[in-house]
Amino acid sequence: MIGLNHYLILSGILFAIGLIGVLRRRNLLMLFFSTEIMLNAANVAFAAISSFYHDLTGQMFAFFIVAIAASEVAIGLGLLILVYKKENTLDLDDLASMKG
Amino acid sequence: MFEQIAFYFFSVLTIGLFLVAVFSKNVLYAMTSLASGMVVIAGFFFLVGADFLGVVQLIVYVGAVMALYAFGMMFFNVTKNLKEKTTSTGWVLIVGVTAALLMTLMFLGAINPDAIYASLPMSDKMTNPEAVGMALFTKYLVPFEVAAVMLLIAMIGGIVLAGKKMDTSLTDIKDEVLQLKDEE
Amino acid sequence: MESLVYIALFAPLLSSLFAGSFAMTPKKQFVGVVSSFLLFISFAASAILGYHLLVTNEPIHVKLMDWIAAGDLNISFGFIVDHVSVTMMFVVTLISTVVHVYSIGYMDHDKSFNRFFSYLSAFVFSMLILVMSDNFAGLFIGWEGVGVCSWLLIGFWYHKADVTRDINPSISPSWAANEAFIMNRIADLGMLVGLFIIYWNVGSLQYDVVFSAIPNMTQAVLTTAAMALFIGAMGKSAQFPLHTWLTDAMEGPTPVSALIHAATMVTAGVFLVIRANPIFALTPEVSYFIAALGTFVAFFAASMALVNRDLKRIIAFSTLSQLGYMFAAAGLGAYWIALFHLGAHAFFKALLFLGAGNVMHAMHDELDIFKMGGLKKAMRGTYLYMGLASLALAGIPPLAGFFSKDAIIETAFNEGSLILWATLVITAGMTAFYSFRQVFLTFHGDERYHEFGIHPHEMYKYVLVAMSPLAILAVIAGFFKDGFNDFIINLLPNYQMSEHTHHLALYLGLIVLAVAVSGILLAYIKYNKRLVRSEKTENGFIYKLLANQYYIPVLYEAVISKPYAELSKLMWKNVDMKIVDATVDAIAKFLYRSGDKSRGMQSGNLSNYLNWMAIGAIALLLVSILSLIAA
Amino acid sequence: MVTPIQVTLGELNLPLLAPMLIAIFGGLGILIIDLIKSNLHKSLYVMLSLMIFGADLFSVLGAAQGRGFFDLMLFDGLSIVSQILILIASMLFIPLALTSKRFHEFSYPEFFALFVFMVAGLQFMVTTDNLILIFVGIETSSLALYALIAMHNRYHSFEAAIKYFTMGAVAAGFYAMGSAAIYATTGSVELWQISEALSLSTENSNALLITGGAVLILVAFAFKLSLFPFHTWAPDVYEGASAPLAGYMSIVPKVAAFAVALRIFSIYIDLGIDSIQTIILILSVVTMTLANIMALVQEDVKRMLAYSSISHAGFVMAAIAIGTTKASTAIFVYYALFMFTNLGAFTMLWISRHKVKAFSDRFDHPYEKFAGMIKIVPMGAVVMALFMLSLAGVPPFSVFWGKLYIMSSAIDAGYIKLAIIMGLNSAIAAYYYLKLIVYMFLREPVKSVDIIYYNISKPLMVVVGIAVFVTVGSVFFFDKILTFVYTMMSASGF
Repeated sequence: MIGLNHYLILSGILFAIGLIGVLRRRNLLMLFFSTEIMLNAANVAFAAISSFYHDLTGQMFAFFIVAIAASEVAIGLGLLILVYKKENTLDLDDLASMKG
Repeated sequence: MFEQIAFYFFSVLTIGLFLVAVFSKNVLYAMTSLASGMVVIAGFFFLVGADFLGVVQLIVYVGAVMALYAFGMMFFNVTKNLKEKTTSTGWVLIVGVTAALLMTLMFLGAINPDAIYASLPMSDKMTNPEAVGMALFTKYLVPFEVAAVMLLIAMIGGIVLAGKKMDTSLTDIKDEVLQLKDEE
Repeated sequence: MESLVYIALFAPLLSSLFAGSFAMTPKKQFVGVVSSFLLFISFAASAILGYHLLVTNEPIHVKLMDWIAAGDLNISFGFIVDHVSVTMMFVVTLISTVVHVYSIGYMDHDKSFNRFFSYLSAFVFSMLILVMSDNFAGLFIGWEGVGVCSWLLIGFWYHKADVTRDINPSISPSWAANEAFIMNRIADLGMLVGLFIIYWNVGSLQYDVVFSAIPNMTQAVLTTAAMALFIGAMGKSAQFPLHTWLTDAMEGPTPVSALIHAATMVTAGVFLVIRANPIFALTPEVSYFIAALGTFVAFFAASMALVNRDLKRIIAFSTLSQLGYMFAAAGLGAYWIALFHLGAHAFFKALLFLGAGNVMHAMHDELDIFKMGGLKKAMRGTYLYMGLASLALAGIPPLAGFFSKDAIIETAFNEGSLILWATLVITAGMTAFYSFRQVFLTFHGDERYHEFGIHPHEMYKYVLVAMSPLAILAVIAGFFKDGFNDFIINLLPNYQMSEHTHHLALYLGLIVLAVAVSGILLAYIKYNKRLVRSEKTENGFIYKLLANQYYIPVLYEAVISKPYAELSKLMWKNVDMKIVDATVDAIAKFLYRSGDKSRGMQSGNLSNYLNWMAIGAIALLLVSILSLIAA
Repeated sequence: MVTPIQVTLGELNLPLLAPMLIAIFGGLGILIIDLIKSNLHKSLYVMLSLMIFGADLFSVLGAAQGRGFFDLMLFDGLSIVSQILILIASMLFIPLALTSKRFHEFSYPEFFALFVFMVAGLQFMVTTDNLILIFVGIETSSLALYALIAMHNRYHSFEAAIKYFTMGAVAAGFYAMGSAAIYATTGSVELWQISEALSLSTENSNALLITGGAVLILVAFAFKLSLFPFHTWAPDVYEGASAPLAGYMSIVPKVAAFAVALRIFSIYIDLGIDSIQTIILILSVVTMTLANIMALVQEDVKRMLAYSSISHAGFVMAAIAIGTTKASTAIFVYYALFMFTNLGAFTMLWISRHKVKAFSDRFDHPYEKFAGMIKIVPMGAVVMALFMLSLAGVPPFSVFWGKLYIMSSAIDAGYIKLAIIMGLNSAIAAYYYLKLIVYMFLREPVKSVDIIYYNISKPLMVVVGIAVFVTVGSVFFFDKILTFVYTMMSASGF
């Protein structure tokens, strides 16, 4: 029988994969992909808990996470376009003018 | 039995796809596997009975978000293979595996669903979309409206930031020069 | 009424900040005017509060906030306007207002005009905190505040260079300022000990709480506390042996001398004894010591004033002497008389100092009275003021000084301590002598200043007008004695003469009067016509002893300052440089280096930041797991 | 069959929404005005925004405390206090758009609309105890903020916005995951139910999941509050953003985040879950110390102020761990006082902002710029020195009272060591604030500084004047603020 724990552990692993991507990627676009994975991991957990508890709240949370992810993409792409226009690159390592 | 098979199948699939998305050097592969991973996640939603959420996942994520990314990718002219100096894989794996272990440890413990009191109980009388609609337009009406404002902000922000007006910066140009421009 | 309390208290602060904001800019007349006006507002508020108290007889207690509420230590930042503090407020703000206006004229040509007003108002603010606080902690803050302000003001002309004692007995303004500050710090230590003793035993520094807890304290504790508090009072009120700073403090601008070293700050010690009267009333030994010391200082200071040639120093010595009178009264239990003398003295002493300032102004900063004489023609108004103030100081009826001083001498008689009484009577005669010696030498006789090519001129009109309230009060303050008595006994213990003394009051008064008048006569005979200097007297032992202030400053220097300087040098070379400095340097260097090291974390690379974030999150999770395992 | 749900308007408690609705409709109004007639002068939008915030503040003060909208909204003392702070700071910020020189962001009416929307988002964030609405509120305000930063339109500000955005997105992931963990243990996303469920939880319930969820959420808030090691964005973002926005960021989003963090973590601390309390304490101590040390070595005043703001946030974070009513009060009293001084200091930087980096290749406000300021603009130097002294915690200026109150609340609760560390940190901090004073008063001006008052205008002077007034006059109304906040806090049970 598949229990809630199975889903939650899956969600945790997906979250870790997202985290790995965040750590590893140096290209901004790829980095944004990884944050999407993290949010999706949470969504899996919410949907699963929701169904196991027979409670709609989890699904509600998941909806709003989807909405938030969509909004983030819009602002994030806007920022990327700005940087790209100025620098012609999306590499993180070129984006370190402020430090110290 | 079906549920078990489906779960494990989907699990392996998502983990694999997302790993490709994270590790692939080829942008197209990464992108495609991310999109397919999202589709599989919609599969999970159907599996746990959150039909409407699954549909939303397909439409918003796979439809809108991934399309946006695809457009972005074309705009940025990202070549097929990324010339990316990635952080050393060993280090990333250590951190990632530790994180995964900790998460697993966290979610491994006993959870007793019977002790939980559902604040928005699902009833058998309503289909999932009906129930979702009911919840969204009563209890969660305010967040729904705020989310609308948030999308509006994202839209305005996106338009402003990507707009042509940002090409010349009033911040960098001296005021005397601006004066001349105004008079022209 | 509460808002009036705040207005009275904070108007000087506002004035100080206002003047301070112009501190670095050249002189601006309006700074002085605005400051004076704000001080006047403070005075008006104090006067209204005084009237309110007179009519309703209800002290006003305001609590600004819980000032220090740390653990069990709970000191509320409260102010009380009761009979004692309102008297002090009235005196302080009145004199401050006059002095502020006076300073507009006096500091006219000083390039640090604005800065001066800032300091002066800050001083008034500190003084008001001192008198209005409803607890010992606030009193101590004000106490330190006036110390700092007086340091700033005495050393106001800090750019003057050091000279030897022969040329200038106080060496230089900055030296005098440091001396005043250090001596006060020594005494403050005593006071701090007293406060700690009280806090240790009572658990509060609130006046009312402390005083109501007195019955539970042992005699030994009370005596120690009273002693320690009095040591603090001795420093601020320049009692022997901590008196040398007061005359040296005359290095400051004259308005400062008038305000700080006559009317307000130096009376803080007396104020403390009066405030803490429930403690002192129960410690008769300490009280008697205070009375005896006060009497001694009265005589001691007067003796030094007899031969001094410096106009301001004579007045300073007379201040010392009068403070001695106040302590004598307070020590004998006649607190209200001490307070009354404090007020009356403040008026005529401020007047005297401001008059001296006028003379100094006219004489181009020359202070040697042997070089003056016959100034009355050129300076009618000042002559009138100084004459009036000297009459008051000498204790000639019906001026203020007579009533208050006579009451103190009578008290000494009433207490049966005939030695004190006799000393005080003789001192009264000496007071009369030296004050008129100074008046005659300055204003009467031959015009000796011509030799030095000085053309004296009278002070600005408005300055003289501004001084008039003080003159009026110096004349009439004595008539309010009975009224003040009725007013103040609501708070202070009433002190009345016994039947026996009461009988003799007229005769006692006549004796004092006779001694005083003979002192004036003696001065008249000796100095009215012209200055006759006799080599023999001036080379005599006693004259030399007095003129050199009993050699006490020299002694202090030889016994304390010099060895201390040597020791400090030694400490500096061996201990400070090698250990303390090195440690401080090492700490600073360590901090700086670790700052530089941790900068590496801020590499500017987003990927690095994200790594930190992930590591942080994992570390936090690990910590929570470990603490769960440990639990 | 769908059963209609019966709700009366009274139960909905519509007036609770009034403040946020004013802001949202105000923002829409600005957009519509721009549609009708474009190229209107920015001062119109400044006035409009001020009016919106004024009306907003008015309705916040007028609204009755209580719950509404299916108990989703929670309008309690905490929410009122933080909304007042948010709105006052916003009203101080908006006039800073009226500089004498032109800067890119203020040429957009959208800037003002986004700003007003952001404030609405922050208000939602503090006016609920539902994790969903908190999340949506956070994201609404953050997304607007990212755009506002980037609209300054120069390379540094893009970099700042990207850094802030990316880390913010990751933090959002942590928040979502943490909420999922909490939801898994308690079956609810409403804090009062979570609190109930946690207090009922038994020995064999999953303790790791309980703390783990809290820790994940803590990561998200530590990011928002710039606590070590999640603070790394702050110096760069403050440097890249325009000075007023940096000042605003150092206060307003943090006030909101503190309000929510207090709501969430007080549950754990009240239940005696030590690990959470320990973690918060460690974060707080490390943050204030490390940020102080790093501020020591800064060459740029704005960056120094950024690190100082981080340190102040760490200082205040300790109050959450202390957990008494006094400590919760201290958070907002501290920010109420810190707000004026810090905004004032950043406004002074804004006044001295040149379009070209005249003094250094890298920095806008290096220390050298302020050398000898007393000789060039004496009043400005005195005002700046006043702000520095206040930030250093010199009595009787405003921040001193805040510091004193936090430290006394620590001592009251028995955290003597914490209070000592706080004291030591204040001592270190005094060094770098005084460094600026030394530069301003004792150094000779470098280069020919024609005008430091480059960007000055009447509105900016008014803002600085208000800041000075509060900084200096705080002695007089500190106790009033204290009593108000204290009653509000104790009424809402914190």
